[in-house]
Parts: sequence; structure tokens; C-alpha cells
Amino acid sequence: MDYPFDAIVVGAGGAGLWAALELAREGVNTAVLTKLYPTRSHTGTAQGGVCAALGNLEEDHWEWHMFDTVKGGDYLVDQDAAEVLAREAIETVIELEHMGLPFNRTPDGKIDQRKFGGHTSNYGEAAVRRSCFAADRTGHMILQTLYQQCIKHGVRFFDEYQVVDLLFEGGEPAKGGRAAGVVAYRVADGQLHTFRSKAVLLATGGFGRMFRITSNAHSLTGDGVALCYRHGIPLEDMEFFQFHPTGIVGIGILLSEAARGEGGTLLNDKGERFMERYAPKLMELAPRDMVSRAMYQEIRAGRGIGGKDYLYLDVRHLGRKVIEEKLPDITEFARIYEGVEPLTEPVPVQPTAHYAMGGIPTNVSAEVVRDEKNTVVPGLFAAGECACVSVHGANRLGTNSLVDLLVFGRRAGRQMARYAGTVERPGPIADATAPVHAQLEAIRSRESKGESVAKIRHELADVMMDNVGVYRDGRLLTAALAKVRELEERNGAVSIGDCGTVFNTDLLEANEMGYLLDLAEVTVVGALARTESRGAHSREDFPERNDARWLKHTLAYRGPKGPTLKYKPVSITRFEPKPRTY
Amino acid sequence: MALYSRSGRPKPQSGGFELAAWYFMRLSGVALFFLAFAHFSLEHFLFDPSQESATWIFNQRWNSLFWRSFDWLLLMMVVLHAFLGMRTVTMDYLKGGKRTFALTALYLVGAVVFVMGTVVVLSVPLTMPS
Amino acid sequence: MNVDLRILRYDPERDQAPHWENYQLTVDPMDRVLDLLIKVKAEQDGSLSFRRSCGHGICGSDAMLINNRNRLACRIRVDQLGRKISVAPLPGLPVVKDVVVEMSGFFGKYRSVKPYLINEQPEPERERRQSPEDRARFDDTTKCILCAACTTSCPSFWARPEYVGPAAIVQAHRFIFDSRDEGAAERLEILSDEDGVWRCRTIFNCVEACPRGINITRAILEVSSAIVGRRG
Amino acid sequence: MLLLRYRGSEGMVAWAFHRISGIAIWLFVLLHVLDIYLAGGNPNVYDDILKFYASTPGRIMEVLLGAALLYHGLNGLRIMAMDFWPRLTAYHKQIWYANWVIFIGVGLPGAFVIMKPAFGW
Ligand SMILES: Cc1cc2nc3c(=O)[nH]c(=O)nc-3n(C[C@H](O)[C@H](O)[C@H](O)COP(=O)(O)OP(=O)(O)OC[C@H]3O[C@@H](n4cnc5c(N)ncnc54)[C@H](O)[C@@H]3O)c2cc1C
Ligand code: HEM
Ligand code: SF4
Ligand code: F3S
Ligand code: FES
Repeated sequence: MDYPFDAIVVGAGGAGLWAALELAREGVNTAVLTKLYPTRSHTGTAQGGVCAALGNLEEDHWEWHMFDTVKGGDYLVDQDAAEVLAREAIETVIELEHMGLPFNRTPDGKIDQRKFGGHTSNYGEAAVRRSCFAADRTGHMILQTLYQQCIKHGVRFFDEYQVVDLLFEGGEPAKGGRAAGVVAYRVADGQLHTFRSKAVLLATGGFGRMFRITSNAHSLTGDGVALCYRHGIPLEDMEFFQFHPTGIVGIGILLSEAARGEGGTLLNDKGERFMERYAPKLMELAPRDMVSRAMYQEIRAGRGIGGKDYLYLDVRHLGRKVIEEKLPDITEFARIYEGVEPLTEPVPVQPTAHYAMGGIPTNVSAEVVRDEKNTVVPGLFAAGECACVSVHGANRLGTNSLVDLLVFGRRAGRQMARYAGTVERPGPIADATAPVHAQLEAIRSRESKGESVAKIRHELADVMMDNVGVYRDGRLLTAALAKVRELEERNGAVSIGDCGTVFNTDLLEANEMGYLLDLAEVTVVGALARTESRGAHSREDFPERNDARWLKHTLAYRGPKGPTLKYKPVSITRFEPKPRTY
Repeated sequence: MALYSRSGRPKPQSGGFELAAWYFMRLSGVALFFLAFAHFSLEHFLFDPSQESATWIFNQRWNSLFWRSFDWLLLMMVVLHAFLGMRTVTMDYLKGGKRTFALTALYLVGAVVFVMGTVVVLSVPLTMPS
Repeated sequence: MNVDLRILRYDPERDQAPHWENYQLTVDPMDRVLDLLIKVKAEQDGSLSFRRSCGHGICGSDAMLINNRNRLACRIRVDQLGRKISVAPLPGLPVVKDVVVEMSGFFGKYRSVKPYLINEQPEPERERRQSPEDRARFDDTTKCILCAACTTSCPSFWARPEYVGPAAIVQAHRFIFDSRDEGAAERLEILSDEDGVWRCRTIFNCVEACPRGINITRAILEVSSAIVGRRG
Repeated sequence: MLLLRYRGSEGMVAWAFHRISGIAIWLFVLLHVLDIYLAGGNPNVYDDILKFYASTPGRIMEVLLGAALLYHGLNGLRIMAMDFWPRLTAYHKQIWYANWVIFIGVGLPGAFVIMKPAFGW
């Protein structure tokens, strides 16, 4: 089938849904394609909250929020974007309330707010209550609310249509081509369809599945990011991957920072609140990269629980009321997945791969840019975790991802509507599905003698976790690069156990494996090149931040022999880089 | 596949009736709780089938306007309650033609039982020589 | 520990009818059924299809019939089930393949109850005010993840697939009892239809199945009470 | 058959019994109206029927009928209580068990009284 539309949104997480909603409100003929049912998107798992300087409980200003974002990101943040983020956070949160989002309330009926890591008053003085929340289900409520509004506005959804290729008109983007649509694989019957469109938004989320211990969904395989990369668009700052301090041991399911925001503490084997040695002011509410590193150091010093590789998160002193009313879900998780009762026992935790700061480079209108000069790819947009605006720099602050979805999802929708009004719809493209068809058939037709995808996936997850995790060094990264390349080689010959057309997840997983490998390679290459420590990227062989050489964004282009790196400057408007202490 | 999609259906069809039926099941349920247990206790605990006979019924039980009305009310409630209940059961397990047939049969039987019961209650003369 | 896993397999391209397949696995008692399915797919039969995403009970992808009860595969551990585990698709929905079922009917019903805030008043500058008590009124039903475990566990739904089902009523409840919403009358009208709330026979399978611990039956009865109160 | 395969809990059993008992009572009512109708027309036949009711099989049937009626009635009250006070749903199992206590408490002596003559007491 060939479907003509004026706008296409790939991905129905928070970013995609808000963009779709804006487009629907503007009357643009829009389709949302998603490989999952919209309500299954990963945005639904976000627990803690969404920050906006509403000042409902204490004095707060968007400038403070902007400062925290910049400092939290270790000054690699583009400050023009951070300003947009902090300012528009306020109106988007209010708009969400108007759409019906059931925020928790203060006694006088306003949106309730709580503390969150790295969010401070008066430029770093003390923790501030900025995170707006709905129990520990904020992401769930955002996803539901936006989906509800999309239904109300009659947005057209193509559920379980997996986008497998991007279409361009007038050549590849590097040659000045414009976005012309996508090719999608219908999971239910294996048919390929082309969707032609003036504007295409990628909102496909993150790719934490390249790590062994991750809070990310099985479906987060970086599809949109990898497809851009394969079409010659560079990827920005991919070496920055956030590890969240409190994942469930072994499987990585997240216990939200909200637990610490409400007053939960981290303890080592001796029962010490070790964070007082690493961040005396903010303690457990220091930014995530710092807390994760502190945890690793404790573990290395043999102060992990029982000498093992995990520590304790303790919420017992918060009392039953706070735990059950404000942290119900994470209490459940501890019970189900660890068999631990948080009311009476401390919960074992360990850092878990959580969030990709890097991704598809965009400007503040969510338009994808393709080089150091920020040249726009006409008609191609990106928003959400897959994009890199960059508001998170080297390390994202808690809650800022949801803000990012709202602010830039909305901006993407508005900009797409404007753009769609100015251009003609691309014509049908001859053999649009041929390249992916060949690619998928190649996997499908391979005899079942080769290795399984699962094997490659496990090996990749192991090497990324062990060598490209919280702490890195040149030796580990070099070894990782060799391993990733070996896996890419082997992945070219994997075989699958399902040759059918109906709901063939084996085929799709094999295809997704290719995306993860591409992105892993870019991550390792970027990390190897960046000989400094900044935010989430911590090189033991280069422990200091080096602004003179490295205050710049990495851009990784796909080349015949792997990624080639270029760099672009960071936009600095208000806050000059300073050492980062909390 | 949109086998049972209700989306886009503008107006519900028989809301009023379903609500009334639901309500009536509850009202008649309360009534039956008293009526049926009173009836059952009367026949089995106050008296016993071995002491009862047709003449006993005509001379004792039904020789009072109260007991006649009582039994008739019980009958009315049972018939309506049970037939609404059986309607639900039928609609749950039968489809298409079978459902129509069963429902029609059910209503017919209901009407017949109602009439038969009423006839008995009314046709027996009130005062018979003892 | 060793477990016997039985899966009701069906591939419309190969099989006439669904059939059981047995798999022997060595697993950790803390593993979840989803881990078992992933293991079978990785090690024994790649053609096994199932939906999954978040892996921790939030996205609602992997509701299925496990040991004859609807649950999320990622939320139920082996040690809660024992050595014999059976897995089948959700009852009452058309099967696409293996444990994957056709969900469009389910979502169609969801859409039919107008699951969105209806309030045509001009929007205030700041947030609308809502007291914590008013907010608490509908908290339970905001938790729904649309996994369909409830609707497909309901004998009333099996008997009459037209029944709008507990999940859709839960979604309607979330708005009917939201003090900011003005669409209650429309929704009650829709739900007082013959396939609406009256089909609920207070069987409680839905409550038992709900992975979010929602007291669904209470929500349904609150909705029917609201209908009765409005008309009666 | 799904109804038999699905592992419901108390609520599902309560419902199944309610439905079965409802249908059973209905069948009996049909019979009962018929016999009383006959009584109106032909008292002798009715006396024969009454003899059946007084016989041992007749008494067993009456006990079963009483049990069905008692269960159905008690459970009907349980349903209605929840209908009108939805927060009682949190205790639906407890109410059901309470119903069984009443059922046994009232039903056993009742059955004894009905069956007594059959044993010639
Ligand atoms: C456990 C957890 C807790 C978190 N908590 C917080 C928090 O408290 N606060 C905060 O700010 N952030 C939080 N985050 C981060 C934040 O939730 C995510 O970064 C954010 O939700 C990403 O949203 P998104 O819209 O970009 O993508 P997602 O919500 O991940 O959605 C991706 C969408 O893309 C679709 N898709 C993907 N590939 C394809 C394809 N090939 N074809 C078609 N469709 C495709 C998927 O179906 C899906 O609909 C948390 C993250 C995790 C993992
Ligand atoms: C003793 C007092 C009685 C009470 C309190 C009572 C109560 C109820 C209630 C509340 C329902 C509705 C159940 C629901 O909607 O889920 C019901 C259903 C029903 N009742 Fe009764 N009832 C009583 C006596 C009877 C009698 C005497 C009969 C038969 C003659 C009967 C037959 C039925 C039937 C067939 C149903 C439908 C069952 C179903 O839908 O599953 N009831 N009853
Ligand atoms: S109410 Fe519970 S069981 Fe039903 S769809 Fe929602 S979360 Fe799933
Ligand atoms: S199982 Fe069904 S009958 Fe009602 S209580 Fe739940 S919806
Ligand atoms: S995988 Fe998300 S609910 Fe189980």
C-alpha cells in the first residue's frame, strides 16, 4: 500500500503524541506509526515527575531551572535550548493539567511538587520542590492523557507498524534531499507499506537495550536514530549514556529517584550514608552521574553489601503513609522483583543503564540538522529521547526528559504544521520498499545454521555493560570496539527460527539487532575519542573535565570503515562553565 | 476483525429497559427474600406436606384474602424475577435464531404460568364449607 | 530449578488449530514467566511470538492466560507458580499467532466511552484547582494500563463479546468522577446501554486479574449507581 | 469450556452457584404452579402430588430446593448490598463466607426438620 499524508509521526511516546496532537489541532492530515500500541510506549514507565518552575510550594524561577539543567549537563548543554526548555516547561505542564492529567494536589488544590536530583533554588543553594507528579506514575499519566487527547482529536493511528526505512526526495539528506516519508512493516502480516508525507517526525525513544542491566524496555532499540545514521545524518554526543543509581539488582528495573526525593537514603555495607563524602550539600539528590560513580567507588572499595556489587536504598524511616501514597509502584517492584519489603527492609540497588543523552541532532524547532553548521534536513524532525537538541548535555537531570518530550514534542508538531503548509507532497517513489525488502529477505532466507540473534544480543549487552559503563578507560574501550565490530560481522550471518509473515518477532528482533550494533559502535568510538571526563562520560585515564579541548559536541558520521567524528561548538548564552560541585 | 467494535455507535438502544430490568431484579429480590422464605417456612416448618391436602389448602390456607394475596404477590414476583433472570441467561448463551426462539418460548411459558397461577388463585371460591 | 512449560501454540500459516507444546527449562525461581518465554524463543524455538515491552508490569503488553488465570507474564514469578506452568492467549479474543491476540476490538470499546477529559469552559491562566479529596475520588482508576486482562477474564464478556467490558468502564469511571470533567452525562448514557454496565454480574474475575490492583467491580458499581441515581 | 478451565476465585464460584440455583428454582416453580393448577381442577390428583412431597424422595427434593433458595437469596442480598454500597466490594469474599455460615446455621436445622418424618421421628 501507498498512503499519502501531510505529516507522519513515528513513535507514540510522549514526544510523538504531543506532536500529533498539535498537528491534529492545526488540521494537518497526520498519521502516527508505532511499533507498539501507543499506550505501551516507554514514556509510561517514567515515575518521578516532570519539573517546571511553577513555584507552587516555594519560590522558583525558570532561570534557576535553566541553570540547574546547564550545570547538571556539565556545561555541554546548548543554553539557547535549555532556556526554551525551562521557560516552556511551565506552560506545557499547565496545558497538561488542562488536558486532564491528574496531578497530585496541594491542600489548596494546586499541582503538588517535590524535590528531585540536581534541581535547586537560587543557582545551587538548596534542593527545591520543582517536580510535578502524579504519585509515581507521572509518565503513565502523561502517556495516557496525550493518547486520550489524540483520540479526542481524531488522530489516525497505525498500531504495530514498525518503520524500517526513511524515504527522501532529491537525494540523500547529505546531498540536500528532503524527507519524503517512511517504509513501515506491518507486524500483523509482514507487509511493507510506504507512507508518503511532507513532514516526518522521529520520536522513537532510546536504545538502552545495548546494555545488560537497563531500565529500558525490550522495544528500545534506537530504530529512528539508527535509520538516520544509515542515511548519512550524523549522531550527536552518543558517548553520553546515563546510568541511574537505583536499579533493581541484576535486571535493572528502575526504582525512581522519587524515593530519594521523598527522603530515601543510600547505605553501604557499614550502614553509612556514603553520599556525604561525595556531595555534602545535596547528598543523595546530587545528579545521577555523581551518585552512580559514588556507588561504584563504594563497591570497588569493598563496601558493597556483603562485599558484592550492590548497595542499599533505605526508605524505612519515611513511614508507611509516605511509602504507600507517594511511592506505591516502586514499593511493588521491590516486593515482586526482589522479594524485599521496603517498609521493613532496605532495598538492594545497583546502577542501571537508563537514558541516552545523545541522538539525532536537532535545532530548537526540532528540525533535524545534518552538519557542524546546523544545516536543516527539510521535512525531517526529531523529538524526545531519540533527539539531541541538546538540553541534557553530558548528563540529564531527573524529570528533564519528560519536560523535553513535552516542550520539544509540542514544538515539533507546530513547526511541522507550519512547514507542511509551505511545500507540496512528495510524489510516489519508485521501488521505495526494495532496499528494506531485500534486507529483510536476506535475514529471513538464511538457513537456520547460523548463530541466534539472542547470542549476539547477550554478548553485546555484556561488553557494553562491562567496558562502556559508568567508568571507562582507553583499554576497555579499545577492547569493546573490537568486540562490537566482531559482533557486527557475526550478525551478518545470524539465522532466525521463524520464516513466516504473521507476527514474526524473530525477524524484527534480528533487524533491530543491527540498529543496536550500529549505535553501540558509535557510542564506543565517541567515548574512545573523548579524552576527558564530563558528566556521564567518566574516563579513569582522563579523570578531569577539559573545557579547552572538549567543550564541544561530537558528531559521528557513518563511513565505510565505521564512524568518522567531527565536532561542533556548544551554545553558551548565560552561564559560563564552572567546576561542578554539589 | 472489528467484530465487536462499538466505537462510533452514536446512541444506545435500549438503555431504559436494561436499567428498569436491573432495578426490578433488585426490588423483586428483596421482596422475594421475605415472600419466598415465608412461603417455604409455612409449607415445611409450620406445617408439613404430610398434613396437607387439597382440601386443607382450600379450607385453611386460601380461606383468607391475606394469604391469597400473599401467594399471588409471590407468584407475580417469582414469575417476573425468574423470567428476567432467565432472559439474561438465555441472552448470554444463545445466539441468533436460537436466541429468538428460546426467548419467545420463555415469554410464552412466563405468560402461561402467570395466567395459570392467577386462575387458580381467583377461581377457588373464598368461603367453602369447612 | 526445572520447570515444565506448556504453551498453546498457533501459527495460522501452518496449523489448523491451536495445540499445546511442551518445553523443559532450567530456571531461577525468581525468574518471571516473561523470562521463560524469552528463553524458549532464544534457545528452543525462535518462531514463538508474544508481545512484550517494559518488562515490569507498566506497559500492559504481555497479559496472557498463565496457569488458567489472566496475568502479566512479566509480573508473575516461577516460585509463585510451581514446576508446571501453562501459557495460553487471553481468552475470548481472536488469536493472531501463539499468545498474540487481536486487540482492535478491545481498543474500539475503550474509545467508545469517550476516554478523555470533556470540559468546554475557557481554560484558566494557571492550573484548574482540585482538592486532594476530589483527586483521590478517582485515583484507583487512573492506574489502568489497558492490558485487557480484566475484560478477557470476565465470563459475561466470554458469553457476550459485545459487552463493553470492565476495562472500558474503568476508563469511563476515571473521568466520570473527575471533578474537572463535564462529560459524565454522555458517558453514563453510553454505559447504560444493553451492552454497558448491566452486563456485569459481579463475578470479580476482573479484580482478581488486574495487575494494577484496581478494584474494578467497585468502579463498575459506582458507575451503575450513578446511572440509577440520575434516572431513578 | 472456558468456564470450567478459567481459575476464578470466590466471586466466580458465587456467581456460578447463583446462576445454577436461579435456574433450578425456576424449574421447580414451573412444576409447582402446574401442580397447584391441577389442585384447582382436580383435588384428588393434587393429593397424590402432596403424597409425593411427603415421601422421602420428595423431602430430599424439598431440601435441595430450600438449599438453592437459601443460597440464591443470601447471595442475592450480597450482590444487592454491593450494588448499593460499592465500597463493600472490598469485602466480597468475607460476605460470601458469612453467607455460608448463615447457610449452614439455618440450613442444617431446616433440613433436619424437613427430613425428620422420613426417618419416622
Ligand atoms: C524506568 C524509567 C523511568 C523514567 N522516569 C523518568 C522521570 O521520572 N522523569 C523523566 O523526565 N524521565 C524519565 N525517564 C525517561 C523518559 O521516560 C524517556 O526518556 C521518555 O519517555 C522517552 O519518550 P519518547 O517519546 O522519546 O519515546 P518512548 O516513550 O520510548 O516511545 C517510543 C515510541 O516509538 C515507537 N517506535 C520505536 N521504534 C519504532 C519504529 N521502528 N517504528 C515505529 N515506531 C517505533 C514505539 O512504539 C513508541 O511508541 C524514565 C525512563 C525510564 C526507562
Ligand atoms: C429469595 C430471594 C431472592 C433474591 C434475594 C434474589 C436475588 C437475585 C438477584 C439480585 C439477581 C440478579 C443477579 C445479578 O444481576 O447478577 C437474581 C438473579 C436471578 N434470580 Fe433471583 N432472587 C431470589 C429468588 C429467586 C427465585 C425464587 C428465582 C426463581 C424462581 C430466582 C431466579 C433467578 C434467576 C434465574 C436469576 C438470573 C441469574 C443470572 O443472571 O445469573 N431468584 N436473583
Ligand atoms: S483495569 Fe486492570 S486489568 Fe483491566 S485493562 Fe486496566 S490494568 Fe488491565
Ligand atoms: S469479571 Fe465481569 S461480571 Fe463484572 S465484576 Fe468483573 S466485569
Ligand atoms: S512487558 Fe510491559 S507489562 Fe509486561
